[in-house]
Amino acid sequence: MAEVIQNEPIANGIYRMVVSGAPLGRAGQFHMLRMPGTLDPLLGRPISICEADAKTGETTFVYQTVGRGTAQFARLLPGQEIEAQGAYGNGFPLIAGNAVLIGGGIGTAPMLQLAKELRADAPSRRIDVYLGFREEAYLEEAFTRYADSVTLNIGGYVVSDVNFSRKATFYACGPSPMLRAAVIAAEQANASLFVSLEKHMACGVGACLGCTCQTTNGRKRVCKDGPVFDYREVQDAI
Amino acid sequence: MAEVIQNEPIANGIYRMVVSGAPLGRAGQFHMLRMPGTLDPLLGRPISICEADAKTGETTFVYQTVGRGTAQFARLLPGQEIEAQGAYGNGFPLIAGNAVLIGGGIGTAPMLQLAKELRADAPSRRIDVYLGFREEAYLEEAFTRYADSVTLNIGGYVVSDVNFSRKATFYACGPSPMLRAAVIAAEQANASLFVSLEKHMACGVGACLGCTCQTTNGRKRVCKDGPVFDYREVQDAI
Amino acid sequence: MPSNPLALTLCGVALNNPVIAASGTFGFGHEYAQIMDVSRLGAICGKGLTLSGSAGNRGMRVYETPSGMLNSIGLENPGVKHFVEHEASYMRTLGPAVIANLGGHCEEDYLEGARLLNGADIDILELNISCPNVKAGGMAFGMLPDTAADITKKVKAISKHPVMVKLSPNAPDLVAVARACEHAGADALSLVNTFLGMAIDVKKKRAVFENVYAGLSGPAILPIALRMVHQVAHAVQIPVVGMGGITSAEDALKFLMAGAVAVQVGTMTFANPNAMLAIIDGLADYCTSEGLQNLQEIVGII
Amino acid sequence: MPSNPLALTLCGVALNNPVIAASGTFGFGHEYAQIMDVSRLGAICGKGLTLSGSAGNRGMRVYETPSGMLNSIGLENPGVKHFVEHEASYMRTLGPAVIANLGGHCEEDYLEGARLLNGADIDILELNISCPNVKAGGMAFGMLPDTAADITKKVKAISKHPVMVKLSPNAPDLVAVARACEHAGADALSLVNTFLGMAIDVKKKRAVFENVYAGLSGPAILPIALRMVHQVAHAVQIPVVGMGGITSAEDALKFLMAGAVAVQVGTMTFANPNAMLAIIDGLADYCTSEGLQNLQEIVGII
Ligand SMILES: Cc1cc2nc3c(=O)[nH]c(=O)nc-3n(C[C@H](O)[C@H](O)[C@H](O)COP(=O)(O)OP(=O)(O)OC[C@H]3O[C@@H](n4cnc5c(N)ncnc54)[C@H](O)[C@@H]3O)c2cc1C
Ligand SMILES: Cc1cc2nc3c(=O)[nH]c(=O)nc-3n(C[C@H](O)[C@H](O)[C@H](O)COP(=O)(O)OP(=O)(O)OC[C@H]3O[C@@H](n4cnc5c(N)ncnc54)[C@H](O)[C@@H]3O)c2cc1C
Ligand SMILES: Cc1cc2nc3c(=O)[nH]c(=O)nc-3n(C[C@H](O)[C@H](O)[C@H](O)COP(=O)(O)O)c2cc1C
Ligand SMILES: Cc1cc2nc3c(=O)[nH]c(=O)nc-3n(C[C@H](O)[C@H](O)[C@H](O)COP(=O)(O)O)c2cc1C
Ligand code: FES
Ligand code: FES
Repeated sequence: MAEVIQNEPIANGIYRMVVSGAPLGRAGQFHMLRMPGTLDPLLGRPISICEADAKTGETTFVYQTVGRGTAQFARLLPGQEIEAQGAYGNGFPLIAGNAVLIGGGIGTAPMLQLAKELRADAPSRRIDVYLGFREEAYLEEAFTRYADSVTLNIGGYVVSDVNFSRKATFYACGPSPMLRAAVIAAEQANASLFVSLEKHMACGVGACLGCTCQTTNGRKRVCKDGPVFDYREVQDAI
Repeated sequence: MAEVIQNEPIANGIYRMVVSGAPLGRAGQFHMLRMPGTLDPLLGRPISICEADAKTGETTFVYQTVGRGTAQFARLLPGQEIEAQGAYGNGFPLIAGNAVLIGGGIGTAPMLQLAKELRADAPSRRIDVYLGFREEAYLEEAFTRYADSVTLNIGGYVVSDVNFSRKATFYACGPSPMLRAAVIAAEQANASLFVSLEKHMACGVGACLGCTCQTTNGRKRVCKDGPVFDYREVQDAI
Repeated sequence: MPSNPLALTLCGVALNNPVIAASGTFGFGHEYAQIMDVSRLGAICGKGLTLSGSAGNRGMRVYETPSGMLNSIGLENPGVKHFVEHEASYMRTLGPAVIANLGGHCEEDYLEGARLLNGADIDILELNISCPNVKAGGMAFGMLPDTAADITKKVKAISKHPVMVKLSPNAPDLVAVARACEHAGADALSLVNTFLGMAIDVKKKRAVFENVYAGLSGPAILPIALRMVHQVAHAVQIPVVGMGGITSAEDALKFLMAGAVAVQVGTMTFANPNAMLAIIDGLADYCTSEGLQNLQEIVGII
Repeated sequence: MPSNPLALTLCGVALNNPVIAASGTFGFGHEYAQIMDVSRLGAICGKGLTLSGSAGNRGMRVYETPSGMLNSIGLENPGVKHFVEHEASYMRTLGPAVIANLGGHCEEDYLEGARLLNGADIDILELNISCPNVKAGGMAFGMLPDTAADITKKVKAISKHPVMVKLSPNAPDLVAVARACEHAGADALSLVNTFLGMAIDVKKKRAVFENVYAGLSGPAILPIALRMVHQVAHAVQIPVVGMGGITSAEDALKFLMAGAVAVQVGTMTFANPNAMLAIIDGLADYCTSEGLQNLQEIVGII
């Protein structure tokens, strides 16, 4: 059981929740978050680690209220409990060299911890961040702590801001159309791109086979074998 | 939708919750309280009005955490919402003359608002309060505002403290064994006694027939025709 | 003036909207009339009646389960005669269409009940052959196609009101029962009544209900009820009224898309007396946002 | 040393306690072994196998409902051969008794699967004739007493392992199917598999699942599952393993009191991976507080 330390809106329908007591994870991993004491909602909601602070033991989530589960999270006040099971999933690989991070909407959340880890991993590497939002930006400030550049795109196509011919590893998380655009661009430029996928999940640990997808290496589970994949492996699944 | 103003333990497993925005009711009436945004628990929990303050518009409930619903209430913090449907039920009649109030355990709660209304109704009448608790007393202080005497009984039989031959109207709320003892005593003394009954409820308004009982005047619904009855009417149902 | 996009005709009866208070969850309207605007409902279905009335079952009658509830009311009711003399005319004053729900312990009960109801100003007779909480009769009539068809035909022969047969989700072959009732002349079908369930009091080491089994309703059953409504609506030509766990306009839309022309709402009214009004508002908003002339356009699109 | 009050024998196999991970909700044990102490379980039932394996169903596969979930996995599995060669021996290393769950699309699948499983070190074969999510076969075998008995008899004739037949709550006459399986030689029965349900995506105006219908599990179904276990346990002499929505030791006790000798837990493990361990602890506490020598004393007391 984790305890809510802070839980506040940072944009329209977007909340930032800091909890303590959740097992620490790393960039690209997620927790299954659940309201305690009720069987409805029943299943945990997969929410990415936006920041994990080993010193304080605190984990930060940034989430969008889209349905019943996330609406309940938004009602929580500091001091209340939330179940956080995890950290699940493989996480982003930290590839040597420069990095380009592309976040679309709420897909921005996992990119922050990734920027942080990439920076800690190699203080000298170049980190360029591209963030796309439909109407209102959030978290962009936080990226300036780790990134060499942060480019915002509001209302347009963030992928078109990115030069995929650069020598760098590309990381992307966001809605499917954005990922598909990134995949096409990466393919044309023969770039190395890692994408974080989303699927409806029940268990989050690889046991229920609710989230499997067809890959070039056979069927894989987004929750356990992913959510981060080399785009070449999952091109048909995006 | 009501808002929680205050919600704190006042004894072991006993909470006092003040809400604003609940329709005001009177002594002996109850609200169906429910957590918003979930379908489990599904049904409202009947909780008596312990105090209703027309000036502030606030209603106070005192409740015991016995199961899932009340456990959830105990987690609420000030500022959060709770659904309060009511006020339902008939409430206690304010009979002219002296009054003796008998509360057992959590059955003490509705007696407070009754003492308050009886006092407001006739500042000069005598109000004697008898409260029984298994281990730990609560609310007894609050009664001193309205009552001429407050007699506590911890671990024993509160009904045996009461002299039913006195000229007064008797009001009782508490567990069935206590009510049965009160009924026997009242019968022997030919006293006038009103009891508040408890039944598992679904609707709370008289529509589902989940809480009916056999009375001397045919079948009645505890939620709608009660929960307060002249004991002569419901002797077989206690 | 634009016409009402929620309007429909059910068994020849005009309803202002497809939201109906389910039998046994709304009394005869008195109680909720005191706390909400019942005139806005499409119809009200009264508590299940038996010929001579009943005090219902003994012991525990309602018990909460995860997102649902079990009930063992056992058709407590004042009898058909009392209904005809006192309740029907009261229900008429409320505004919504009036549906009488008729149960019975044996064929004669049903037939005599239907005969007496001819003297009442009601719009539809809902023939309840699916109550799981009465020992004799009740659900027994709704389990098999033959018995269901037989009682439907006989009631149809007597009743001057349109007859909507209420089906049991516990029937071994629900679709066959539905078809049999259609062939026997039913004007409409409603489903589902409650699912046979059980609760055990672990502390007391005994069944919670005196009848051991009781009827499960509420949001928990929605996915199964929706499947059954879909199956039945695709198997018969007569109108189907769907129910089972509906809590919101979205839930109601699911049943309509699955083939129901109207819905009933039961258990959710207990949790929130205004649920049906919110559903009606939500359906009206849906028509506006989808540009529907009439909500019936989406009936059965899945 | 006091004996273990939770111990029992099921089909001649000693279990440390009556809590079994349900098929399809625990993989073959790998995943949960990384996050909990799986050795404490009574038994683990592996994912449903088909002869040649399957990629499962397309489209949406899991969908939450009030206190429940629908799944349309469609028996995605690596095939019996892979299981025999790789998974069975791994499962043996975990500690709990090992149960293989065998599905099939036709009789030959089942029989060849059972034959291959003779080469695996498993304790019990759970014959899954109740999967609602495969188009051919699956649940079809479990709907009628005759077909259920027939496949049971044939698998029994081939299998060297005890056979526990897993029943479908969608069978028109569940008790008859149970009796038929008993007469056909089943060593035990397990129930319930999932209930056929449906979900509709109102925004997209289409069924959520490609197969339209899917299987409902979780706490929502507990009251119905409990009633079915009670009915079946009172109709047969062979052991019954109960399941459907169990979340707590109290829920498990309900199934035991209703007549199940052991329970399986599925969906709740998704919500809380440690739920089964908490249930085992709770059952042990119960034995202590009730002064039971063995938990089996309360089996079927209701
Ligand atoms: C690996 C992973 C990481 C994620 N990280 C984040 C994050 O950091 N911040 C954030 O806001 N959202 C994130 N999401 C999406 C988030 O899980 C859903 O928005 C959320 O589950 C919706 O729950 P709900 O109850 O509000 O919506 P409802 O629609 O009521 O949910 C119903 C069911 O559908 C599932 N569901 C609905 N939408 C999605 C979705 N987009 N993806 C997966 N399951 C869904 C829910 O989990 C639930 O089981 C992530 C999803 C995945 C798979
Ligand atoms: C008219 C009336 C007034 C009441 N006033 C108070 C009060 O002021 N303070 C207080 O603490 N309690 C009061 N109760 C009892 C209170 O309603 C129950 O303790 C509460 O419903 C338990 O809910 P739960 O979810 O915690 O328990 P659970 O056992 O999980 O509840 C399961 C179901 O059983 C019902 N239930 C359980 N116990 C009771 C009970 N004793 N009476 C009625 N239904 C029950 C619940 O409402 C729910 O539907 C009153 C009961 C009635 C009928
Ligand atoms: C307390 C209660 C009483 C009921 N009484 C009746 C009844 O008298 N006649 C009847 O046909 N159905 C009766 N029902 C069934 C409902 O009308 C409805 O079919 C069922 O509850 C499913 O709908 P829901 O999930 O919206 O409640 C009753 C249901 C409940 C919960
Ligand atoms: C995701 C999922 C997959 C399942 N797969 C199988 C399976 O392969 N074989 C089987 O016999 N039952 C399968 N089941 C059914 C469960 O074993 C169990 O019978 C059912 O879920 C009821 O128990 P529960 O409510 O505790 O989950 C599956 C259930 C779920 C939720
Ligand atoms: S969510 Fe269960 S396998 Fe991925
Ligand atoms: S609780 Fe419904 S009639 Fe009293």
